[in-house]
Amino acid sequence: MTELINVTEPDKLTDQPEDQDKLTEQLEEQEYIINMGPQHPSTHGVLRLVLSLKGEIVKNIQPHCGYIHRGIEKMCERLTYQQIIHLTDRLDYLSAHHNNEAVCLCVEKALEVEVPERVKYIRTIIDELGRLASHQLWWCSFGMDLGALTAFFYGLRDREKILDIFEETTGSRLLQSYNCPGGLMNDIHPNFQKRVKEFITYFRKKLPEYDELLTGNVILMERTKGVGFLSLEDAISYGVTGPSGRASGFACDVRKHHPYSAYDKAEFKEILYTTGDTFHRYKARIDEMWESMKILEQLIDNIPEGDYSAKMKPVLRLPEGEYYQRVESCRGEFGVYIISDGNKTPYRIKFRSPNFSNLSALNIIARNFKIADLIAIGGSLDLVIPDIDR
Amino acid sequence: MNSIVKYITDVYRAVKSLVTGMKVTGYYFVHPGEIVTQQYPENRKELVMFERFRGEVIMPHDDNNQHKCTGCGICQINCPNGSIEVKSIQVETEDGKKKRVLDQHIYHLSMCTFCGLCIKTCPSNALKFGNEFEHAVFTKSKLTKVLNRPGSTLMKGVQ
Amino acid sequence: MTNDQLKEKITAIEPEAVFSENKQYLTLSIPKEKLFAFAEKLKGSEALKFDFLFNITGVDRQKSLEVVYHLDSSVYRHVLVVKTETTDRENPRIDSVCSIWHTAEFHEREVFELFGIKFNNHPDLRRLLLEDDHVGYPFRKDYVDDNIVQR
Amino acid sequence: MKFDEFRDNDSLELFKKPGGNILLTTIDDIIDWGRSNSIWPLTFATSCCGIEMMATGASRHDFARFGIEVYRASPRQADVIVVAGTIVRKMAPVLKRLYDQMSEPKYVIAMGACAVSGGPFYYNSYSVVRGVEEVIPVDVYIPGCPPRPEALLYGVMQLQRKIKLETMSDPRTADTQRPKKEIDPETDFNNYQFGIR
Repeated sequence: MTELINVTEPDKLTDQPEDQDKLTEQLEEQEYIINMGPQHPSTHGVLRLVLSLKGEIVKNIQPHCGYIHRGIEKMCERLTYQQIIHLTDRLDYLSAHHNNEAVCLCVEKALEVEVPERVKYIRTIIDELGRLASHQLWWCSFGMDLGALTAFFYGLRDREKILDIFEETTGSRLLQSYNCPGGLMNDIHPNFQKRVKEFITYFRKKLPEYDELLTGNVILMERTKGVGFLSLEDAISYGVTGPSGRASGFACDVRKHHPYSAYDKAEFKEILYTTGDTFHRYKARIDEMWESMKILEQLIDNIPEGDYSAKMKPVLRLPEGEYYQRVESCRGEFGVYIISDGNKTPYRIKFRSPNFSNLSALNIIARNFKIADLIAIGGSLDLVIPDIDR
Repeated sequence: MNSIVKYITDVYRAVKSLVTGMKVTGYYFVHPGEIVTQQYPENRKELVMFERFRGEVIMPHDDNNQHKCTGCGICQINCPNGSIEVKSIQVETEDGKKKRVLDQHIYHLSMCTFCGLCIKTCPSNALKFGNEFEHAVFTKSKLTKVLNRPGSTLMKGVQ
Repeated sequence: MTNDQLKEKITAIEPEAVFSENKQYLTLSIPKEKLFAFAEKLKGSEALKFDFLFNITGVDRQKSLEVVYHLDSSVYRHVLVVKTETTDRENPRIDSVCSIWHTAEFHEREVFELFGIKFNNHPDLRRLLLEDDHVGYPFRKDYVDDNIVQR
Repeated sequence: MKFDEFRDNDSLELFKKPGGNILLTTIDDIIDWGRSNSIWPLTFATSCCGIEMMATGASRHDFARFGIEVYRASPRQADVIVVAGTIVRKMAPVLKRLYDQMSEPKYVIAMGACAVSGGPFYYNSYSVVRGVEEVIPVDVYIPGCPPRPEALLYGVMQLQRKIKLETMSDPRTADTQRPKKEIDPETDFNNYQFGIR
């Protein structure tokens, strides 16, 4: 979709070469507006970007969201806390378990319920498995955005192994709905620990393949190194969290700084880079996969015995007040803010979605880079659109 | 001179990174044992879902065509998206008392999100997840089901 | 830093802040006229350094419209909740904090769209989520829409 | 798969057209065979079901075995639009336009609860379209939230069966996509399919 180009006083321009030059000059000075999306393969969903271009250079990006705005927060005001869980799955479907966990932790905090240790461990393990699955999917689609189709098949091949673990224990591949306030829906499957350990040994062999296939590739290097810088000040000011923010040096890992569940019992490194370009956003996620495997290895053998759920009343009424819970989802900091008026439904619930803030920084990251680089930058931010729109 | 050297190193680097990548794909090319593709319609008999797999909600019946659902409607209240409608009727028992029993347990598969709240909260364990996943149909109304079989009655001893 | 120490420091820079009870985070409310100056102090002060705004929530309190800011410090890791409210439901106006924390730009656009609170000095106050011809503010408690099927 | 192993065969019977002469039916068979084995989908995914659609196209399940591997980014080159995910009121005009831009014959698969009926967003949501059939006619409904890749493959096989019933003498248009006899669950309770298994 183009904006009408109106050249000042077009009647006076003739076919003379100098006039033609003037016309070209005037045209070059104007910005060319194009629409990207809402149905575009590289926006990873239904995001619409209105770009102002000068030649090939992106001058301004205006994201238009809302193509999947479902009003989940408003719907939640009519649902009980147990029922909310199934809607939070559908916000950021790649970190479904993290979103569930945030709501459950918030409700448990409000009711001052102490969940059994076993629940904490299992939640953390499933969190990390989910993070691995999400980063694998991101790796596939990032490769595909840059034209490496092989990555798509290799990444999803390994992801299926995690989904099998999920399916065996929780009963669903993608949207598990495994958490409930007070604990878990059911206990882990007897095969769970064996399968996770098998997966770690398998994936430790496969992850170096990712590097061989894509990380060292000259095309990827050329397209990502030195492209799309985000400085530390901007990262903090725009609230860019998750691996995208940590690539700029913003130490924002909630697992480390405000630990929840069993993260305080595991040793892991917060991945920090300082450059903040597309390549380091890529690298931060690859490194996070290694760290996730480390956490899994530490916890998987130490799951304590006990109940899989605390005793909860069938109808939960949160005491009047305000509660906030932050968790680290796959794309950054996810937060749940519940305002309760003492009823069985929340008065107001707000989900702080990481992608929403990450998207707001897209304009300053991609500005003054070429339009082809925008694909790489957008891919490296790893946006999930339903999480933005909610 | 410098540019020529740079050009040649660039070409070398590009070819090298390409070969590294091809090595991985080449390995899988000559190892057909690592094929992961499953032949879906042909392997239907061997394809067993995990026991916890959530394909649909079913109401198990025993050999005497009896189920455990009392028609209390707790699943209907707990369902977050209204995919369950419980229709119960008043009947007169042998000793002359009036009692509510289940008439139709209507389940909208088209709206179900398989959250499991109905099954978890059911006081008499009347519902269960089924492993069937082949549900694709041509008309939407086929996705609305009545879970209790025709003529079925309440199992003895279930309150 | 504990919440009490934080409370002392904040009272020092803004005596008008009214603290409210919250077990988790230090919560305070501030008149909307003072919000912008107070926010600037929160970010600028070396001892507080609230440089990471992680959440803005609009709340419809029925009598008034409230905006809640969740602030974090990337240096000290302390958290503060700032609230401000306006009783004008017809034409609510609150100062924008966009120039202090850039992330507020999107969050304020969302609050504007869903609650109808206008933010003064916002660089680009447009609709973000709903279609252009949407009437009403859906997150207000008195919002009615014929398309909703109630359950 | 054998005919009897499929579900919803009685709806399929409704689509059957009266036969023509031998030559025409043979040509019909050839065309339908070609069409049904090369349905190219449009890259259209709005939410969760899109991820399962990607998984279907990947190594484990491999869409390509059905001749539908080529995801087209442009609607003009696509034959089937798999509506994978929620459609909200802002997206509905875009979806309609995409559908209109596709060339005949075009098919629609509604994948997942949101596309079939609005699913979890049927009640209380102010912006969700309750089922994609309010916008465009749908050929095959695949329930599930999200349906597993095998379920999508099964849905595609159902679509292939439907394509194989087409004839040249009575070409497919948007009006003929719906079955002649609609079952209304509100009025006709006896037509509920009894879940006997």
